[in-house]
Amino acid sequence: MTVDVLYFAWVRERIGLPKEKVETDAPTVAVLVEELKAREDRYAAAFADLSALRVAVDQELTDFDAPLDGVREVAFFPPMTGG
Amino acid sequence: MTVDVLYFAWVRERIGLPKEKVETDAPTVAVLVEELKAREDRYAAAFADLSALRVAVDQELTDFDAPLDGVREVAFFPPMTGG
Amino acid sequence: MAVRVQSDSFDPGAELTAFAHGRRDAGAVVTFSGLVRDTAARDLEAMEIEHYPAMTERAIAGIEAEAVARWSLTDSLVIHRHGRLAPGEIIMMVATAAPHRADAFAAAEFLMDYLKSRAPFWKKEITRAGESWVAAKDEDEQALDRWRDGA
Amino acid sequence: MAVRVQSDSFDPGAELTAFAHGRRDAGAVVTFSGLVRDTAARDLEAMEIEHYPAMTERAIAGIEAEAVARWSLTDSLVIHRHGRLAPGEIIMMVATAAPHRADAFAAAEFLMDYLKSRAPFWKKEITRAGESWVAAKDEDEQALDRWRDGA
Repeated sequence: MTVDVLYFAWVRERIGLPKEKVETDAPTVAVLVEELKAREDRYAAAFADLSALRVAVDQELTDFDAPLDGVREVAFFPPMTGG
Repeated sequence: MTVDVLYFAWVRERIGLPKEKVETDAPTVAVLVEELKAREDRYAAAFADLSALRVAVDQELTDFDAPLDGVREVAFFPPMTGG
Repeated sequence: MAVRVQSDSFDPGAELTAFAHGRRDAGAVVTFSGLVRDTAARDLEAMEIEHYPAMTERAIAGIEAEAVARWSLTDSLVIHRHGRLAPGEIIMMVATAAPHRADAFAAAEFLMDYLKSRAPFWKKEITRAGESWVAAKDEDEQALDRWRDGA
Repeated sequence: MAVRVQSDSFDPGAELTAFAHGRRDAGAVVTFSGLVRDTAARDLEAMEIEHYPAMTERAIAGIEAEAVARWSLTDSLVIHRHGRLAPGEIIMMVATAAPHRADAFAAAEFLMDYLKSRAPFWKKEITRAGESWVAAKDEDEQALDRWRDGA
């Protein structure tokens, strides 16, 4: 399946783009992360410490165990600093 | 000595005036209250339940044991309802 | 730090605009505005607020000084009206400015709790059914307890 | 209940005036305004706020709905800006209206705590010395704990 993958803040800067389409059969976010890390060093660097990252699936905050079945959009970003 | 005695809210309404000069040698607020209660029924009614009253001496909140020596102004009123 | 006690109305929004203007040192501004609330029976005609002029400003300034001593505040403001007010009218306002939001919130709540029970104001409700003095609430007195051991 | 996410500036005072206007049912209105605070070195040139447009309004509306469910609120408002802001500029604002002050204060603090850590915004400080993303604070995450067991 094809998933829109979005990056924000320093994750976006480290990977070097805000958004890309990714072809994947990963069953969970965690497996998708492993596929991305295997691509290039900049991905490996961005995802080196998952405890420093948050993930949203279809615009809902979730965790790295979340299933990807039927999902259209996955976003990775650092802890939020609103307010 | 002569003391200005002020009344606020329902204490003022019950006694029927906002302010009066009182000649007293009472050593404390509590003794002054006893002198006032002995004057007339409206004073006795206003001061019947001291737990429902507050007192300020020279514009500072205090309690009924406060001494009156050198005091210029004593005010009696119900618990405050500001804000 | 400022205190204003007045019978004239005021616009809490205009006060907030002025209070927040040009602050580079305070990330957080909290305001509380108290409005005349209608009775449950929706028959309030007016609220009359009596105060003790010789004591009021000094009592409020004392409460403000304690807030400034307890929290890291950049500024604070208290405005309180007296006289006859219609339902929906502004009664009073508190504003606090601080580098951090926890201080701004805590100081505003502290000011409100002390103004409720320690500033010399008394409210009377005038309804079609008659007049009655607003009774002090036990919960307002209890609200002061939380500030007694350092917040 | 209203949510606005925008790059345009706004006047928190004008918002408070409009929010408080004509309320006979709410005695208490609380606002929080967040301003761009200068750095300790006083060299901040700008703050840039990035957000996740598809998610932002929905996330904030969800937080607001939870506040309305938990406290007795008459109304609430959240405005949050994104883009490039100068020191002293308004970043965001929360307003709550309630019959009683405890509800208005608690709901405003709850909204702030959740917006800080759960709304998809990221702040970057641009100083003469360079750029850096603002790190999330442990204390902001801990602030959420107090709402977990019923306030």
